[in-house]
Parts: sequence; structure tokens; C-alpha cells
Amino acid sequence: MKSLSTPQEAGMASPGLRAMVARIARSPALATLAAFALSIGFSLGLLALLGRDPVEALAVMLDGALGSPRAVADTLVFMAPRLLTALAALVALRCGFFNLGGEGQLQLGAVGAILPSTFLPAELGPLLLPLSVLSAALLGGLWGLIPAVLKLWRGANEIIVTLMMNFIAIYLVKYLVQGPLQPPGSDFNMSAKVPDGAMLPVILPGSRLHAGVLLALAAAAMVWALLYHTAYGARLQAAGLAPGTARLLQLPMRRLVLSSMLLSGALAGIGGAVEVLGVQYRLIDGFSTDIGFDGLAIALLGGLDPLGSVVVALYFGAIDSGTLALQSALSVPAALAQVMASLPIIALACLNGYRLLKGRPLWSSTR
Amino acid sequence: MDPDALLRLTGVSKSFVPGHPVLENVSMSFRRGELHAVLGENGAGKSTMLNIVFGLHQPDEGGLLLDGRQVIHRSPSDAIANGIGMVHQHFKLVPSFTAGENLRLAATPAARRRLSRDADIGRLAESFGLPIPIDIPVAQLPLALQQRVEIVKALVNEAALILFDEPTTILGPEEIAGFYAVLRRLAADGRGIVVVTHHLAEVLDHADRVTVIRHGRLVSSGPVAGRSRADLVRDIVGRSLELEPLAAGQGRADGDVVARLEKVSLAPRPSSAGLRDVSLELRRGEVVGVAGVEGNGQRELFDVVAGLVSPERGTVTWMSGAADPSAPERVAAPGLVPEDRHREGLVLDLPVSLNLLLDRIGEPAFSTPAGRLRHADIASHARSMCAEADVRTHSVEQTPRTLSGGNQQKIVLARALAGDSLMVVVHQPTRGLDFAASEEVLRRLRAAAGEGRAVLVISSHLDELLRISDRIVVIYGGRIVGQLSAPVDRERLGVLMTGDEREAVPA
Amino acid sequence: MVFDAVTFGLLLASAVRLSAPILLASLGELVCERGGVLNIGLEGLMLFGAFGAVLGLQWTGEPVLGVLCGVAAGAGAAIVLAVAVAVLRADSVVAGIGFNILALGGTSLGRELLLSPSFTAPSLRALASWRIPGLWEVPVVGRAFFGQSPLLYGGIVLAIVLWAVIRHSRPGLVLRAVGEGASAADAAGIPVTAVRFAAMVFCGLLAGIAGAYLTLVASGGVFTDNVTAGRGYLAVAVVIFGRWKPLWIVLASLLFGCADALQYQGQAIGLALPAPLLLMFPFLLALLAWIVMGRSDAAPGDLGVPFIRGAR
Amino acid sequence: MDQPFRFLSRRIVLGLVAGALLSPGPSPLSARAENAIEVAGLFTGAVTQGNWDPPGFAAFQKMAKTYGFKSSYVEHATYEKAPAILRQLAARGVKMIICQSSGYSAAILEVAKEFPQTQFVLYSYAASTGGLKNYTAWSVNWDEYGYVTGALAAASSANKHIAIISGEEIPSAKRTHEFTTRGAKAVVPDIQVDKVFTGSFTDIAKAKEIATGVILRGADVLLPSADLADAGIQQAAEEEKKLTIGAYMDQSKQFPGAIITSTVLNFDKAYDQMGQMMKAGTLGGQIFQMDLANDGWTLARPFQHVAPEVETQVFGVIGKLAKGEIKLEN
Repeated sequence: MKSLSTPQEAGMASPGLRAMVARIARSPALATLAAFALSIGFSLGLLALLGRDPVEALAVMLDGALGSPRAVADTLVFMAPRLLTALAALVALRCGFFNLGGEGQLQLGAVGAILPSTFLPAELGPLLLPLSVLSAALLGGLWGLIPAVLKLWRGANEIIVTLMMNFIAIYLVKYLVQGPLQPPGSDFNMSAKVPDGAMLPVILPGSRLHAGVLLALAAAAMVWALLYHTAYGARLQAAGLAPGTARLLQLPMRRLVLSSMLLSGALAGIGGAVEVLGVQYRLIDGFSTDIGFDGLAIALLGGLDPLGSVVVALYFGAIDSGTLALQSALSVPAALAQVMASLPIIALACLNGYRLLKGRPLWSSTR
Repeated sequence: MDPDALLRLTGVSKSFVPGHPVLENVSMSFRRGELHAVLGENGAGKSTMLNIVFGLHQPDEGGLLLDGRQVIHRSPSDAIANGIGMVHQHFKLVPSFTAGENLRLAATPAARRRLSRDADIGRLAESFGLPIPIDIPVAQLPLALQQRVEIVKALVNEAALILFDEPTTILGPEEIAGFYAVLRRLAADGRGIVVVTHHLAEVLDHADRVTVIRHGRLVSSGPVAGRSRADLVRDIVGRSLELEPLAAGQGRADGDVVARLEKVSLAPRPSSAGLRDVSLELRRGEVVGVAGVEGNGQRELFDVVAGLVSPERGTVTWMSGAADPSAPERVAAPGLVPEDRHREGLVLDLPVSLNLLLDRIGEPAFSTPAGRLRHADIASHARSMCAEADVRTHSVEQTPRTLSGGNQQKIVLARALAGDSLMVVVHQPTRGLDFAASEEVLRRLRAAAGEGRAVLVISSHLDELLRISDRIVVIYGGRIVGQLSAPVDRERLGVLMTGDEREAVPA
Repeated sequence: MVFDAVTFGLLLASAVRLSAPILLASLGELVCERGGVLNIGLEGLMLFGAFGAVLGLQWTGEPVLGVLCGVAAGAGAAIVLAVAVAVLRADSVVAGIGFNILALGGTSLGRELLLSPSFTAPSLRALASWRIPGLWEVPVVGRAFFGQSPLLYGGIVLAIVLWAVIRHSRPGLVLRAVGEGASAADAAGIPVTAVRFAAMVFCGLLAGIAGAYLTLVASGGVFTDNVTAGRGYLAVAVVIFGRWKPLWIVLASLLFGCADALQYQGQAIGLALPAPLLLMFPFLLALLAWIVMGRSDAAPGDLGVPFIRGAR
Repeated sequence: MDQPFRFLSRRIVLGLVAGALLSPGPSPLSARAENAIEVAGLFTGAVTQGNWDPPGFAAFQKMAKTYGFKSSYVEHATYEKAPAILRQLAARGVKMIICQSSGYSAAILEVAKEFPQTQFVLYSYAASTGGLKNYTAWSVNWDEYGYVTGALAAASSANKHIAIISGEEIPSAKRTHEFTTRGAKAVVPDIQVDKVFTGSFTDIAKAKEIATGVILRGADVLLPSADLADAGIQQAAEEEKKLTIGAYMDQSKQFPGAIITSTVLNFDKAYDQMGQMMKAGTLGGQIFQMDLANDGWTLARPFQHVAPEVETQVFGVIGKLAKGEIKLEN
């Protein structure tokens, strides 16, 4: 173990690289950008490997994501539920609760969104929409409350519990659409179409742009105001950042955790409602392609900030509509979208870990 | 140059934040057979220096010479292989492991053969004169015994140089003498012993040589013989110093009772004694000190008096006294200064303004009935609190993470004293603070009593307790074993703090 | 239909077979978690292993080489994840989730690029079941315990070996120390980062075998996208359910295998529960286990905490 | 409160870069104006995997080549994304979009009315085209398919015990189970028919597990109806030396020891018809039934592993169906 080299030589494996990583890691903006740049670069390289022209591919993606009003509408429509699950993730994370259950809460929200249409008379007309969104929020919120209750009273590990509850929710939806909620004479595992009154109205004629996008943006604004401009938000942040201090000052920890998970679940639930009432108009088995997990990634990449999340959610929406265009125009395998969404998460986790190593994390997980 | 040196530091510099060196060009040496004390204020760089020697940190400049050869300690394993052992302030023991497992884990391959059976380990520890129980998880041992495990760990690896980081804070005055006797014996066998400490008396009584570090720079290093207390203090603080009298014993013992504990008990836990039938009265205008060796129930006492934990048996009563005749039944929550200000006192990443007002953020002055924050009012109120408490920030929007320890503690103290509470409970109020900040904290606590509050100071720092308290109670094994009024007899206090040694150390 | 001896035998054999991939993966996860790393990326590691095994089979035509390729793929993927988590201190949950999505997309891309859909697998019988002469024909339990894949027998042997190693050997002591008190282990001269790295790679190795089992033994040499279908997440739950003890984990995986098997044999004996509810059952079981057992003090003290030298 | 501003700098930078990156440049797609008619295909899974999408995709490619269409396709087109994909393709000017799954019908019914210039085509099963002029469906007669395969299995079973194994419990699968049972009972009245769902169209391991189970219970002919997971059922039959059939395409080479015959869907015929009608401009508002009588699907001959009488018997049933001697309607 004894070494005879000088201290200067020691730890100089590649000073240039170290310095660069350190510089990127010192600035959150740069780190996030670097994570995105890294993943975009990697994906383009992958495209080249697949025999596609990366420049053309990039152009196709941009065109598919933002090239026309319809493309922008698609991007926004993909963004809306993801933004809502991101807000859900960040509300819980800010309170120190690692909620990986956004997917399950979204599924339950989707169930909640069609319940009023199923059980209430269609004559309620436009009244059905607020009722549906409310019921989605309620069901999602209750689903989110379960892991919080289990953690507070049984000491259950929220990571495992929320993960398991995702699967339970997915199979629950599967069961509902193949049994109780399936209308007779249906060809496929899905619920009946909701009446017009329960649909989120299209706000840009000729496109899919529906009012759910506004709902999501309003939710982002609300969460922002809640976090930074209310006493509740201040307590929530304190509880998440320094549970010991919160205990000393006798902040109502249980109430904070429960309410933040109720809110978190409700937001994810509304995400499910937005997808069901704005896009599908019915509950379909497998309607969500990991929207909940996307939300978690967005929240982290957005610096656990509501407005940052809007920007990153927009990026995820653009990737979704862009890779669709890529698929249909250049027949690029669909799996590329997953690779592109996953890379910034890993890159950012590494950058943040490196900062932690140097004592300055981007976000602090207070687990 | 020191020809007898076992280990020499040559021009060591280290900074964690660029431009803020923790150590600057420090050169010094440790010798065989010698007890070497290192003195300095908190944050002077003593621990960093030890950590560099032990391979926990790497120097930015300079290096180490072991027996004249350049060595690099990239990790503790390098240091251990080079015959260096360290007893950390916060013990580096795997809490769920037994002493036997901990020793086997830490043993070098050469030493491992002697440790294959628990009985061998027990015998080996006894041969060093340091018997330890080897088959129960170390977390369940008293701190003094955990320390012993740490020392045996270094001895098992045949360390030629053993570093101790503040080893006596967990020992009672009686135990300290015994502890130095052990160190003396280890040195006599030809080992080098380094002790980082705050306590000048220990240094003058036991050390051979002393080194003083101030603000990361070496101030003096040489034999203890011929040094005086005042002389060392000047080296440590940078000026000669007369401690301001804090008027201990000036408080009134006849003020209204603000809080009363009656036969309060909490079950003991691993590494803590719990509380046993503790009765205590706190009165307005009086500073009560709680003396004791760490881990004897201080934490539980803090929690119970603060109202954070309900006692399992016994009662705690808080009384409003005559403070608020309009609402005599209302009892304001006590102002609290916890032991660990980073984890329990502050929210390091929220602005100073919120930190100051977090417990009152819901009051009408700071948020609307609908819960919206009145940012302007919060900021102006926070600014006035900062001014009053001498918290030095550029703005109240700054986060405490960017402030010095002293400023951080002032924020916690300002919040504790801001309310109309009649009682302030503080735990280790000056830990980690430099001299001036410590004096300021003690002065404010004394002033709080002068204003008519009841002040409870729980501390393991005897000097500060003696200076500030009107009355000192001694806690040992979760029990109040004695009560002394100012002026307090230091020796008597020491005897009480050690309790009944046969009961405490089941060795 | 009735619940007769034949049904019981079938259920048992089915349960044992279905528990195999979960058992193999959770033994890997166990080593990781005893070393302090909560490896949520297990699902992704299994996927890479499953893919690598089929790729190896297509390249070489040799089932055993296929398994080896699966192991190599699992371990290789684990090295990438370990660089992120053990070396760069990436949060293991965040990085793990990202890694799982990457694995889903990456193996799917790989399948399109590298695997031939028309490949006909050679007989995998030698790998799929190893009928112990004489014993496997014993009624009821014969098929369940003496006609299984050698990979499964290997898993059981491994569980026993792991139990002995973790409890009674120096590597086990070091692993536990890193998981229980990383900074203490560091001060004792244990290279914490290296131990965690090695634990994760070992986990990848076993996840690779588990993946190979899924594709080569259970699916006859075919890789489909998302072939793991949540089994990796379930394996993480099994480790916790099994209290971080190898032998309990064997039992816990068997229990989860039973829950899975009930789904098939249940339909056959006329248990009229809808398939999704039966599919939900193992996950529900994992959740209920939590509710019943509550917090465990058996969890490694530093589980999920990135090691930062000097942090208390 | 400085929290909102802590991320502001990052947001600005992100926004600027996103803006710079995403500013609409020359649109590569509109620039690629060619004269060839563009057609597109939508598939639920991968076009290189399983026995449903690959033969359909091959027929699609062949058709595009035959008629000189410019073709593109989207695989893994989930129902969530289907409306967006359809709109994207139609807006781009794709003239014919072929969707190879009955699950897309909801998306077509929603989107088709917005794009009268584009023809939407569904292959698999559809009961109605919702009165749309630009929606055409090729609908396999799955009732007949079930009846005939049921008869085939019953005739081949030595134990008088067969099983049909499906993936998810969808209405069409339940209907197929019903007709399979009817077909089987028509040939062997006291036959035992096990009907099971694996709950997944993709999990081969589960399908294989369940297939092994029903074999050990005594079934000796297995009818696969689980898409991608069929492979597991056929493997189980091969390993346990029992019989099964190939589905949608000739699979006798893959499982030579177990396949009696394969149902071969005449994708080529249907897709060619699509191309032809597209070229002629005659698509719209119709449903084409595909059955045995019009070569919509066939059984591969000769049968393997069974006595020659079985083949005779099955084709006897097929003959009666053609003549209307057996009625399938409820």
C-alpha cells in the first residue's frame, strides 16, 4: 500500500476530464443541459448506428414535434399528463416522500375519470366534466394516501410499496375493463365511450389540443404558488429538507406527509383523467405507457421545481411526438424513444451523485 | 527538521472550498514514545490534519514522511498498513456488529490470525489492559467501552502512531485521568500518541509536547514544559484573553416555577441511558445547567422538557406563570436550541428569513388567513431579528448553508428567544463555535435569564456550565445524581459525573 | 374439478419452476443490499441477461454458451450501473429507474438489430429439466423437486453457499460491514466503493442467470420485449420479505411462485377468478407482507445511502 | 424567497437552447414532395416478431412494391398513441393507412372524419365502419376459424381432451372459445375442452407453463390463440410430445414434431386487394369478410402426425360450412 510517488501525481488520472465534470456539476443549469446534450448526442449516434442519417433524423424529429400547429398540439397533448405526474412526484419529493407510485395513481385517476360517466345520467351534460376530474383526483389521491399511511403507521418502505401498488393498479384497470366496466357487445377490453359532456373540449379546432393542457399548466402554477408563497409550502419544504428540524419545531409531520401524498396522488389522478377525457374518451387497458415514471424523471430533471418541470415536460412531449414522426418517416424502432427518455435520467443521477460526492447535490433526497 | 520524527507533515495545505484553506502550509512532526497534544479552536483545522494523516482526506499540497520516507495515504487502508491508527470523535464502529466482529473487520491480514476466535480476542484485549465485552453489538455498549474497542482496534493492528480526536468529551473527570494513564502506557511501549483536545488542563497535566493551530496555520509546536495556561490561550485565540464574568449565581432562585418534571422516566435504548425518576423545577430568572458525560440521558431530558416526547412514567407540567394575564392558560412552546443545528436546528436550504420564522409562519403577521405568505413582512421582521441577534448575512434570502457555524447558531438562538416563551432549553449551545461566537451565545443566554426567562443549559462543557449556571444538576445513567448551587465545587462535580463506576462499566 | 393429488403436484411443480427466476435474481439483490445498495435496476439487469442469453444461443447454437452470454450481459450491464451508483454515487433508485427504461428500449432495439425472428432454437431440454433418475417419477413431489432445470438447483445450492459465506466468512463480514456502517468499514481500511461495485456486479451475474432462465428455460429460446414483466421488482420485494436472509428468500420466492402458479392451475380446477386479479396476487402478497410485518430492523443500516467519506 | 429564482437561470438557459434547437427550419417532410402515393402501416407489436405482425408486414411490403407506393410503418403503435399517429400520418399526406388490429377501430372512427383525403383500412375484425366513406375493413371470420380449428383438434385427439389457450381475456377471444367448443363437440360430442387465458399476449413463459399444465391433465391437442405467446404453447406440445397447430402462418418448420397443420391467413390476398382498390380509387365504407370459402384463410395440407381420416373429416366440416349446411350465426 505504500506508494512513493508525490502527492501531486496521485489522483491525477485525467485532470482535464475531472475539471470538466466538476465544472458541469457545479452549475445546476449546466448539469441539466449536459445531461440532455449527452443523451441527445448518444441517441443521434445510435441512429447513425441504425443506418439513419442523424441530421435528417433530427430534422424529422423537430418537424414532428414543432413543425406545424398540429405537431405542437401533439407535443402539448403528450406533455399534459406527464407534467401532471411530474408535479405529483415533486410535491411528494419536496416533502421527503419518495413516491414511485405515480403510474398507479394515474391509473386509479383514469378509473375515477370514467366513473361519473358510467354511473350518472348523461343528462348532466357539461357538469360531468368537473365531476369526472374531481372523482379522478379523489381516487388517485386515496391511492396515494395508502403508502403514506403504511409508512407512518407500519414503517413500510415507500419505494417498495409504491412500486408494488403500480402493478396492482395496472391489473385492477385490466380487470375493470375486461369485466365490470366493459359494456356488453364490446369488441375490445375497454369501457364505454364517455358522453360529450365529460370530454375535455378541444381548444384548437382541427387538432387534438384539448383543455387538459391548460389544466396541467394551471396545476403547475398552483403547485408553484403553493410551494413558494404559502405557509403550507414553507412547512412542506422544511419537512422534506430537514425532518429533524421539523420535528423540533413541532411542524405537523404526519399531516404534511398525508396531505402531500393526497395532493400528489390527486395530481397524478388528474393526469389520468386528462389522458382519458382528453385523448382516449374511454378507459383502455394499457392506455399509459409509463407516464408515471416519465413524471418522476421530469420532476428530477426539472430540479424539483414546478416551472422547471414545465420545460422538461415539454421536452418529453416533444420527444414523444418527434419519435413518432421518426418512426413513421424513417421506420426507426419505437424503442428509441425509451432510450432517449432514459439517458438524461441516468446522466443526471450520475452528475448529482458526483456533486454529492463533492458536497453539493442538485436535489437532496431525504430518505 | 526533526531527526527523531516518526511521522512528519511537510508543508501540508488543504482547502475544501477553493480560496478558503482549512490548512495552510503546516509542517510538524510526531515522535515515538511521546504524548503529543494538538490544540486549536473549532474549525482551526485540527481534525482535518488528523484526517489527512489517516488517509481520509488528501492534501492539496505537501505530504507525509514516515520514518523519512515519502508516503501517500489515499485511503485509511494505506494509513493502517503504514502503522497508523485513529480513534475518531464519532466512533467508526459498525453499530450492529459485536466488538469481536468489529475487530476482525479492522484487523490487518497479519493480525487476523490472532483473532479467529472470540476468546482469543477477549484475552488479547485484556493483555493490553483494556478488557471489553466481545459478544454483544457495540451499539449497546456505553460510549467509554466503545472507545476502548476503538483503541484495541489500533493496537491489534500494531499501530506505531495512534491519533485521538477529542477523546475525552465522552469521559467524566475521574475517567479522564485513567484514560491518560492508558495513553502514557501505550507511549511508553514506543508508540506515538496524538491527542486533539480543547481542554488545556489535560494538556498541561499529561502531554509531552503541544502544537497549536489557528485558522489553518501552525502557531507553535514544542515541549509542554514551560508553557502556561495563559500562554496557550493566547496562541489559540490569537490575543490574550480575560474571560468576561457572566455572573453565574446572580439569578433568582425564587422566581415563578415555569416547568416542573416529576419522576419522569423513559426506557433506556442502545447507546443511551434513558431517564429514571427525574424531578426538576425550572424557575424564571434562573439558569440551570445540566452536567454529565454524553449519553447519560441528556438527549431524552431535552426532548421531554421541550415537549417533543411524552414521558413513559411521571409528569411534565408547563406553567404560564404571570406572563400573560389575558390568557393565563396559554403556555408558549419553549424556545429550543438543539444539539445538532444542521439537522435539527435549521433548514439549510431555505432562506434565513424562513428559518427564523418557521415556527410562527402561520401567524397572522406572516401569512394571510388563506395561507398566503406576506413576503415583505417576513423579510422586514427577519431583518430586524438578524440585526438584534447580530446574524451577519448579505440578505435574509441567503440560505444558512452559506453561513458560518456561529451565524447559524445565532439564527437558531434568535428563533428560540424570539417568542414570548418563558423558557429556553439549549443543548450543547457552543459546540463547534469559535471563541467569540461561544461567548456571544453564553452572554445572550444569561441575558435571557435576566429578562425573566427560565434557561436550561445541557452541556458536556464543564467550564461553560460553571460560568453561566446558577445551579447545576448532574445527570448520570439517566438519573439526577446531584445538585450544586453556584459557586460550584469543581471536584465534587467531577465525582458526581462519573457516578458509580462499577455500575457504569460492566467490564 | 377437485383439488386432488395430481393438481397439487402440478401446482407444486409449477410454483417451483416459476419461482426460479425470482429466486436467482433476489439472491443477487440480497448480496447488493447486504452491501448497502438498493438495486432497483434489477429488472433491467434481468432484461439484459435475458437478451444476452438468446443472442448467445443464436450465435453459438449451444444452450450452455447461451447461459454464459446471458451472465456476461447481466454482469456487463451491472458494471455500467455500478459505475453510476457505486463510483459516481448516483442515487440508486433514480439511476435504477432510468436504467430499467434504458434496458427496455435497449434490448428491444437489440432484438430488432441482432436477433433473427426465424431462428429455431435447438433442444433446450438439457437446460430446462434435469430429471433425477428414479426420484422424478415419485408421485406428487417428483416433478416439482427432481425434474427441474439445473439452473434452479444451482440457485438453491447458491443460497446455501451465500448463507454460509455471509455469515461465516471474511468476505461476508466485509460485505455486511459495508452495508451496516460504510464509514466505519472505510475507517477500518475496507475499500467501500470496490466492495459495493463487486456486489453489484455479482448481482448482475445472477440477474443474468435469472434472465437466461426466463428466455432459455421458460420461453424455449425466444426473447420478447419486456420478457421480465416486473419480475425484477418482485425480486426486490422478495429480498425484503425474506428479511435479507438467503434461506428465507428461498421460501419467499417459493411463496411468490405459488401465487403465480395458482393463476394457471386455478383456472384449470375451476377457480373462477379473473386472470388480472390472479396476476395481481403476487404483488398484493408483497404489499400485504409489508402491512403485516411492518418496519424491519433486519435491514442493513446503510441501505440506499451513498457512501460519502467524511459524512456522518 | 429565492426558491423560485434558484432555477430561473437554468430555465432561461434551457429555454434559449430549446428555442434555438427547435426553431422551425425547412421542413424535411414537406420538402420531400414526390409523386409516389404514400401508404403506411400500423402494427401493435414488432414487425419482426411473432406470427401475426410479421406475415402482415410482409404482405404490406409486397403490396407497396407491386403498386409502386412509397411505404412507411409504425410498430409498437399503442392505442394511447394511435390517434396521434393517425393524425400525424394523414396530415403528412399519407393516402392510405392500414391498421392491423381490431383495437385501432376506435382511433379510426375518431380521426377518419377529419381527413377525408386519406383512406383508413383495418385488417382483422370490424363489425361496422360507422358510415365513414374513407374507412374500409377486411374482417376475418373468427367464428368460422374457431369452429374449424375446434373440429380439427377434436378429430385429432386420442384422449378426447383438447385445450384452447388464449392470452388476455378479450371479448373476441371468449367468442372464439365458444365457437371452438361448438366445432369440437360437433365432431366428438363427449370431448372435454379446457379453455384457459394466460393473461398476456407476450409472455411465452406463462403460456408454456399453462400449456404444460393442461397436457399433464390429459389434453393431447392444444389450440394456440395467444399471439406472440403461442410459441410457448407450441413448445410445450413439442416437448411433451403432444399435438398443436400453427397459427396465422405455416409454422410446421418451427415445431415439426407437434404441428398437425397451420391456419394460414391470406394476408397477401387482402393486402393486394387493398392496393388494387387504392389504385382504382374504389376504397371506402365497406367490410370484406375473409373466410375459407373465399380463400381469406386456409389450412395447410397435408396434415402431419394424424391419421388421414382426420384430414378428410375436417375438410368434410369445411365443405358443409361452405354449403351452408352448418350455420354459425347465433
